[in-house]
Amino acid sequence: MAEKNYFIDGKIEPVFIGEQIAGHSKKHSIGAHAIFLGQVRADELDGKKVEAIEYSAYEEMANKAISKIREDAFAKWPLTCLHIYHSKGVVKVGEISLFVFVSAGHRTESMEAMQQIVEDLKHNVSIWKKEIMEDASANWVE
Amino acid sequence: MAEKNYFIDGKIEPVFIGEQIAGHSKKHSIGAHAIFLGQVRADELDGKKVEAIEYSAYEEMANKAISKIREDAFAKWPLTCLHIYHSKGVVKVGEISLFVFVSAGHRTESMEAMQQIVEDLKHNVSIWKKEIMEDASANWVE
Amino acid sequence: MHIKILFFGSIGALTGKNEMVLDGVSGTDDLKNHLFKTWPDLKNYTFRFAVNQELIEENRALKDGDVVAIMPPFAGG
Amino acid sequence: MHIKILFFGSIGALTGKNEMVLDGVSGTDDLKNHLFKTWPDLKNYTFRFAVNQELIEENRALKDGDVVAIMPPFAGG
Repeated sequence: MAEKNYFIDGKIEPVFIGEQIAGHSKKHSIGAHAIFLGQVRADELDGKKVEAIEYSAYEEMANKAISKIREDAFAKWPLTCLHIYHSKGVVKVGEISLFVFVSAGHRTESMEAMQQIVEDLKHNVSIWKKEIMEDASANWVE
Repeated sequence: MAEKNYFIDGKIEPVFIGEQIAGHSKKHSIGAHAIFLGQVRADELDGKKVEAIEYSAYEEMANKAISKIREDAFAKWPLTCLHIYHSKGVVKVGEISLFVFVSAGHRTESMEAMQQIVEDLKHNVSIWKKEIMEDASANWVE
Repeated sequence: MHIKILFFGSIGALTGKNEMVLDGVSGTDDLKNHLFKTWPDLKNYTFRFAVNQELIEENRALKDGDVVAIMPPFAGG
Repeated sequence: MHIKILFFGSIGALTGKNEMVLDGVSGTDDLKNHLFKTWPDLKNYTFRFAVNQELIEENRALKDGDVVAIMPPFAGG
């Protein structure tokens, strides 16, 4: 059975996010969207700035874990839709690497679910990130 | 002193939301965006469906209240940016009437701030809404 | 003495007007009685007063040029 | 008996490979000792095993065809 794929090669485009939002205008039971976006931050380390993050994953296991996170969220909150996209490969500073899009009838459940989902994505999914510094050296984030 | 205006005539366009996100790619201290969107829901009342909501406001007072909500949020959380847009006039079912856009270095503060801001916007701002039903009758939401 | 009265939301729909100017109301309690006399149905509405854009809880004396808003519960979002 | 070993994140950088096949490891404790012998620096790393994509906490016996992933702490987002 083919597992659903939540990974996008490289950055997630703001235009894509706008299109995803527009795509939900036909769902008339939705009253609230909660969206979380992870953006690559120019942290400083030993006087050097981060220029990009390279994401790698155990993709098959990660996709299963994300499907589980979705199932758990639908079981816990009355959600209408839940879409998750995560970058793999190189994403530069200022670009977006994570897009969590929760839609529900009402605001409370959309925001509560989003917080839980973002925490779960951070801790329970087999993804790793390597900061690529301005001098091309690398730093694994753990 | 001219108060900042947070109102947009009619619906908030998904393309505008995408543009606002893209506009933050130059801010390299941002690691997290939390976005809340209110979408007009086709609630049913006495067997009739909502077709649109007409928003009205005591605009001068509402703009001051929203500025206060922004100041309070910046005082409470280390936010990078905070943008709020609210519709006035008629917004149809499936269209977006509220756009709250919180950006911060880290995820926790962006999401905590967003929840508080959305609650404050619901309760502390002089905005009213009238549901326009499919038979053109009206229902004030209170 | 001129007091400007603003009506919002469902109350604007009840009174059929967005604003009016009143003379000779000494405070917000006095104004409330005046409004109840003109629109008896207003007694069935939940509302608050804002005087010069400040929400008030108790009676507030009014002076020339004050702006009083009659506001049903807020419903933003 | 063939066990497929997958290396991820910083551990892939340490071993210089993404995967390898091992013979004759009876379980994950045995595998750990084998890996420590080959890459002594691995002792300084925090990692967990997943056997056939299931995270394990204690020693797990391995059989032909099993896939074992050596995984540093996750860092999604």
